Amino acid sequence: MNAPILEVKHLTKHFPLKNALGAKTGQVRAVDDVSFALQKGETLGIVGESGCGKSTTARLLMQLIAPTAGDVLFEGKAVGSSELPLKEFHRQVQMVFQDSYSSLNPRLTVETSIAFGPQMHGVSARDAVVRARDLLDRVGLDPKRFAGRYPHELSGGQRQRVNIARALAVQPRIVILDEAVSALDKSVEAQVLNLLLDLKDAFDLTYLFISHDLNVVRYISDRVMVMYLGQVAELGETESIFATPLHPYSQALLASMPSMDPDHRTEAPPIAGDPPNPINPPSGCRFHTRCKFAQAACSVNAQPLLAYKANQHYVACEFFAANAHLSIASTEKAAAELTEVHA
Amino acid sequence: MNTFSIATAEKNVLAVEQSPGYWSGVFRRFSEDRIALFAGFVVLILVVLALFGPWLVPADPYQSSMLKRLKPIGTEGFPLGTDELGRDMLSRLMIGARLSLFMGITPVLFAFAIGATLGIIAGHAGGWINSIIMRTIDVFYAFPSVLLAIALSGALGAGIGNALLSLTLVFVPPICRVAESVTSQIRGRDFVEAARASGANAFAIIRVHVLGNVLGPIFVYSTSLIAVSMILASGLSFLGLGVKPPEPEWGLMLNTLRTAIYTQPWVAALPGLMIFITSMSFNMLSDGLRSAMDVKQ
Amino acid sequence: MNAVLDFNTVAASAPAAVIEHLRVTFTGGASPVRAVNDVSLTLKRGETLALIGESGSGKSVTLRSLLRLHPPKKTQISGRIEVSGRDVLAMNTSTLAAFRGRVASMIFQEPLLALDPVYSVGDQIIESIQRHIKVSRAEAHARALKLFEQVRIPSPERRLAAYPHEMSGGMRQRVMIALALACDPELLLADEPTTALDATVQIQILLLLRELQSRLGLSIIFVTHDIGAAVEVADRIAVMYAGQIVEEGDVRTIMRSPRHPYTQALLQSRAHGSLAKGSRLATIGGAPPDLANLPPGCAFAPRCNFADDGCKQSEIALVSLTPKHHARCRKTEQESPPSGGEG
Amino acid sequence: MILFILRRLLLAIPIMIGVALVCFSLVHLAPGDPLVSVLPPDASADLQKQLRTLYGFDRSLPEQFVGWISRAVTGDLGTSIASSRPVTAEVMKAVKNTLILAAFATMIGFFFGSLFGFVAGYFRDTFVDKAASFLSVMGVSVPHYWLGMVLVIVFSAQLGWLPATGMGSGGSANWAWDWEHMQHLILPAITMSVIPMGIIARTVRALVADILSQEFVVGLRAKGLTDVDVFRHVVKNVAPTALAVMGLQLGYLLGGSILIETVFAWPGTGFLLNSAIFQRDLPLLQGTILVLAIFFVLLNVLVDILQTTLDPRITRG
Repeated sequence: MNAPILEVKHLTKHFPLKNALGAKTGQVRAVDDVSFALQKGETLGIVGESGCGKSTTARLLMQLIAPTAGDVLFEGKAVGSSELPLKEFHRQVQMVFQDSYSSLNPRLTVETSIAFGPQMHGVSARDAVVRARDLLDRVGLDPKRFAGRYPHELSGGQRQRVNIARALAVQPRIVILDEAVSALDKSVEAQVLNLLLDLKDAFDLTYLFISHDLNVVRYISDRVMVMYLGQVAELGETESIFATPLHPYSQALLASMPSMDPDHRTEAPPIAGDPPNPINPPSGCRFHTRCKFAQAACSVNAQPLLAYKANQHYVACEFFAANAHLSIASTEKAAAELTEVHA
Repeated sequence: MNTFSIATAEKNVLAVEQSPGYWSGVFRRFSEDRIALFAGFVVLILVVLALFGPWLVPADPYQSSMLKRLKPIGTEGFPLGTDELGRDMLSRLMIGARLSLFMGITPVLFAFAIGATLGIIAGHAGGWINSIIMRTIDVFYAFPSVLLAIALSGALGAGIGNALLSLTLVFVPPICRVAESVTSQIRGRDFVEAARASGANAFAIIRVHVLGNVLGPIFVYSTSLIAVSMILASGLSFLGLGVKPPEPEWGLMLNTLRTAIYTQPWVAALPGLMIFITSMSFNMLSDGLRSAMDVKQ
Repeated sequence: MNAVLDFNTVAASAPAAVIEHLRVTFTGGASPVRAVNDVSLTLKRGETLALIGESGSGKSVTLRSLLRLHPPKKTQISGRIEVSGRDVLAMNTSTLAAFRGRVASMIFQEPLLALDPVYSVGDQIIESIQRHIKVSRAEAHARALKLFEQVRIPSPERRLAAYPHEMSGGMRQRVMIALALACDPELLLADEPTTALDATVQIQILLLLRELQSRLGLSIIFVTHDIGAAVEVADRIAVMYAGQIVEEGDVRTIMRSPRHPYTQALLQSRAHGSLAKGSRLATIGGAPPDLANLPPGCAFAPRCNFADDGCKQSEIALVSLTPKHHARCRKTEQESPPSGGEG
Repeated sequence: MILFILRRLLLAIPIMIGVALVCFSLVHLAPGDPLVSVLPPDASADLQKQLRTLYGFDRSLPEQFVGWISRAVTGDLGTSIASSRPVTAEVMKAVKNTLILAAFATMIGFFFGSLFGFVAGYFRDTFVDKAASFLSVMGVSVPHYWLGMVLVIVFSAQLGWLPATGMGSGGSANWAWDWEHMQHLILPAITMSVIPMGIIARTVRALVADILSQEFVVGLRAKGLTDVDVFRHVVKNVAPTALAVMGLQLGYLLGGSILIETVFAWPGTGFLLNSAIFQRDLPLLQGTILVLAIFFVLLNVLVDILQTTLDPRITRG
């Protein structure tokens, strides 16, 4: 296997909580020991519900907030080291935010916003404008009509196209898309998703695609990472995850998708209650409080990601650790059992 | 060093439709606000009086006469009467605009420069820099403004310079607080994060992304302080802590005419009316600016 | 408990809701915005109708008109609205106030915004009960407690004393439902009640609504942009575009044989499981029309692949394809209607 | 909640120390010798030295500050140079008189301010709103010392209905709850109430307009509440902030009464301050300002605590 373009090792972010007198009373474990790698040219989807740490992960990757622990390596070089200064890293990795309006400066025209990044990397003002207009064209906005406009004169979909152009303006190799299509109407979402696929081919990009929408993640991703309360629950190739979800949480999440078939509606909610608060999360496996299969050990042990099926599919679950002595074939049986019991 | 100068970059790479910018929208909304326009007109007249007063006055504002003391409004030759030393009220009120406006506006200008700088730095930097600046500001904020102005002037002694100094110190804390709060709001917006993520340094971010969004609100807030400053500055002179006689300044005139409220009450009240009109105009102007800039987008 | 109001004696046989030629125009801005243009609907008793459409399609405006919640000074409403045989547009202020929350009540999208932040949730429910039913505070409290149990809020007694911001999103939406059911309404209006919720919570709320509907015999109008949510709860679906209902029929018909090009495009533009990897999503070009400046003919014509000049000339009438299936499209009458939809 | 109060008080301590430092510096900002006003022009070097030691001016500044502040904590603010009486007693008596005036003014201002604010907020963008808003702009724009003069001209000089100056007849400096003293209170209290009236009106208008545009008001109407019920909700939402603004205004009036007290010759802190300044009575000036500023800081703390208690979003959030 090739060396990954981006590697994340034990990334952790804890926000301390203080009481009125400033004494520490606990911490929000927003991201807790998350490791994964991004292969060149792939799209890795991150799914999870609010509070699972997917957006914090994105901001940590972009170095917008400082991690409590852990490393980010770009092509094997530690980000922020003398080998790879932050500024150079930011030329390689860019991000598109969810709120298309808040992520554009309301006082700048569209082309000025897009041209800002390249100029910070030494491109002349004139060349940056040329590049901005070229990019507007590439994202489907006629530069003649749109270059001189202000954000409030654009629709949500158009603004998100501008944000994509802005991210591409420094010619990055990785783009992190943090809920980039979530705020859009379905018909516009489809347009932007198609655009993202085209741009990926055209510019040879690698995507980290963060979303709560399983359908969209399934559509666009090569691999999927499921997060729960700041930790990775499961990671694997998209089809493998959607066909054989191993982690009880992944199973519940998939089963929570509306059926789309009027004759086979969902009978009972796959899981009760709301996701717990990431403040002082449950001990052991964080999902054990809501898990149907939880055993005594689950509240004590937190399992790391375990490889399942030739290193392509990983799951963090006591069930699979307990049956670790089983051959791979019987583990598969176990997964099927889990799935059956659940269905 | 990169220079960020799209404005000067050649626009003609391609003929582009240029949208009217934010400020032209502000100008249009402001020009549709009749109350604000009227207030602006009044302020304009006062500014003209302040600048060209000496050439406009009908009589010498310093010329006193024991015989013509405290004439009523409508006296021939003295349309607004005379003061306790027999000087022409109309001329003194007109030329009074010069010192009164100067004393009212200058402290706010100084305070805007100092307060906005400190506030933007504190708001953008956050952390311990923010703490040091804002906690110091808090101490000055812990004095009611009138008390602080009078205490400082009282300690420093009467005089224009001391009054300006103490008024500036009074207005720095509120402007700094507003600047800090709008800046930290802007700092939290995604476009500032995006700018950081594009590799820009703090200086470029402040210049391109922060200033354009915060200077407007801070400026509008500061203009609303001009009204307060007018009242306070004249108040200092009224107490004898600001401008010294015989200079014509409305607050001081009000003070010296106070003894005449039983003999020529309406003449005595005139300087105060001028302060009132000025302060009211600045308030309405500031309100109009604020609503012209407050766009729901 | 259920003190009989004169409302309950009126026309028990009348449909739950009838809307005829509803037009809603907002006149607050620079030019009038025609948010709803000639909408007619009938909701049978005990039926759940989903009103689906993208933002700006007029679905929420239609829903809010049923309670006349739009600011009266800035809104022109014409047409006819009847709820259980009562003419809503003819009501005076006090009749309207007695009608709201009693005969028809509403669930909002964002309970955090729709509940008063400075009153405990219990107080807000008790207030609603005592407003409409002559009971003591203790009786109202007991009823609120029962409602909380009914919507399955754990430790209900403690939760009654909580303030909205102290609860999780799912719990708040349950509170909202309890509040809406406080006075045994006949008609429940749900305005995107699950849009702001996480996937695993959304399905719980949808199933709760479905269960309450059948247990209490409620009539529900459910507004959503999520077809999946509509399929889970609705008997019938009405699709809205630019302030008009473009297609209406029972869930199976709409899902299996949609006839209006917009409905077809909407269904096809969704990213979904059966989509082949790497295939592109079908998209609708262009953007929805400006409601302040509507085109004369079919509002969808500028974006429609099947439109001809005839579509752009005059308003299109609703065509009955079967007694229970209607589409507002000239092309459905013709020999070969646009085919499609996902099987 | 107790933690919160404790924290709020702790936070106030460094501010109070800062305030004390500023008050102390005032004396040393002053040009010239602080003794100049008490010394006879022909004072012998010996007498000068004696007085210098007496007032502590011969020690180093930090020493003087520590000495001054440690005495201040025990309630000893030194001796007035002009009157040779203890500063604390003079200030406290004046504070009481100012407090009476400021409290009345705040109440009047709060009543009319809330009234105008609610009316304007409820009838937003109508003529009523414009009229109420105009009144409140007038409130914050009027030079109150001039308004005081005008009121004296009209009600004392012209109509003769009310006394022009003083707190009671014959220059009484002791307040009593009788008609005589109340008559003296009316004009200064009304004059003083104009600014809080304007500020409270503007705050309340903005709050009411904001609340009425929120979704929960639609929610309240959707459950069948009448306008009266909705009004009750609006009031409960507005109250914490409105009361906080009122509390702060009381503080501003306490410290900012000097101009009005000068116009009406009201024997309060402002009057005291005025004479301290013009007699260059620095210990009195220092002491008065310190007491007023500390009052203001404590009032801020109190207001914060009150607001927190009233608003469940802060208390329990």
